Amino acid sequence: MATTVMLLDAPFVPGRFVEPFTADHPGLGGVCTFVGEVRGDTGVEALELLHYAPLTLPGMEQLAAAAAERFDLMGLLVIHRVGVMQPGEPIVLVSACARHRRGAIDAVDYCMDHLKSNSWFWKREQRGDGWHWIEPRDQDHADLARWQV
Amino acid sequence: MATTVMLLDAPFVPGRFVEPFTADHPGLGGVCTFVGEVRGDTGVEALELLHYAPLTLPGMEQLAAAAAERFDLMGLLVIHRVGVMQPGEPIVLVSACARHRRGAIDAVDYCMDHLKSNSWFWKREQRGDGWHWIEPRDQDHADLARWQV
Amino acid sequence: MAVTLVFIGKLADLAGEGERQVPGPLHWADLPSLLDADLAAAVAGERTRVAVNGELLADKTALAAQDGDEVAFLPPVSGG
Amino acid sequence: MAVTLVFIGKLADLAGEGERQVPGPLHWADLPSLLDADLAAAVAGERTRVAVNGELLADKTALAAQDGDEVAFLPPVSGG
Repeated sequence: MATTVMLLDAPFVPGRFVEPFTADHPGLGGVCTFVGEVRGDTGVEALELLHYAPLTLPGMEQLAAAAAERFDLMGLLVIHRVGVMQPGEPIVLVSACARHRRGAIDAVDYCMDHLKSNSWFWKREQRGDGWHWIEPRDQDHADLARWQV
Repeated sequence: MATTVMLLDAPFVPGRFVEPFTADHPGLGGVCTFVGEVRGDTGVEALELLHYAPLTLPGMEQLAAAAAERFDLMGLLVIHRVGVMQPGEPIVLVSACARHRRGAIDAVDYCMDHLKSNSWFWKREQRGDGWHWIEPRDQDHADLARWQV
Repeated sequence: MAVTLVFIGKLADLAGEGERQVPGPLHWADLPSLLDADLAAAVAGERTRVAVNGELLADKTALAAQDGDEVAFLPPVSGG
Repeated sequence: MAVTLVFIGKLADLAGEGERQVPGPLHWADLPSLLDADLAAAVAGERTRVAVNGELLADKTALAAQDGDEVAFLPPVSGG
């Protein structure tokens, strides 16, 4: 079972990654994919995501390994953007292939909850009045707590 | 909030539907997509899915409407194949756009659980010794029960 | 005009065909005389549902179809 | 050779730069004399983590870096 983890510093088209990822796993029962985009409905003009190389990618690799151990997967793909993004640009993609749908869906859910609130990214939004640093929403912490059993 | 429900009787490429569906919902926070394929790892040579027109499509439309009511969605796409399929061909696609990921992921999970065990399809598999009718796995019924709160 | 019987899945295998026309009116009690014993037994099985013109019958023994109606016999679904 | 201090996010705003070289060795008690008061207070804040060469310190006051080390000051993450 292979995991692939990438940080990208330029815009990407999710299908360019999901189609070959799916094709690489013949015999799969299902593939679940989540793509998060920069929301454009709240006055956000741009979003910048910073990472710290010695922690961010190793942290994502540990997350992918934990998901691979916890769920019955055939493959797991985790891609995260860094840098400055415009509303509508993809910021994160998680895709999981499995023999049965439950593993694929739960692995995507698990990875997203951890990426959203427990990963080494720092985010700021540009609004009409300048740049603002963002901290996780309370909902993200509540989502994460679902997995602590 | 628009729901789109389709029965297709020929092979389809998921990305051809997911990309325009995503593009049709500017301002979304995330899109979750599940694609189920005919598994090829258990001696299945072909799979045939039958439907009964007066029940199958209306049933899928009711399911999509129930998901749209239950979750905070911007759009929902449900596509199901019918007819004879080969291993590796997509059989079902559910894609949900939402402002926040939780609604998108949960809507896909909900629709898949209901489609797998509570929809008007009859399935048979062709193996070395001929065609065999299939009934839902016990796991599918257990998955469905998760939503009955 | 007649009543159209639709057999789905396993029931079509037993019937040897997917559809059949029978003269109306048609009631539940008429089925044993119209269907082979195996098929009649499968239709009467507790997991077989009956729909008239796309409407499921809550109690299939209340079946009462007229000429022009479509009566579908539905084995347990196998899901998508 | 020196110790490289890395400031992330809000802390880089306070420092006016993302990186700074200081002479080693460097201990926790040296920071107030090296950093402006605002930055030193933010670094000491309970939600700021410290990593040396990519390894998080469980107790940041145990900081002890040599020339060639990279010391990163990490404000609360905002998630992906």
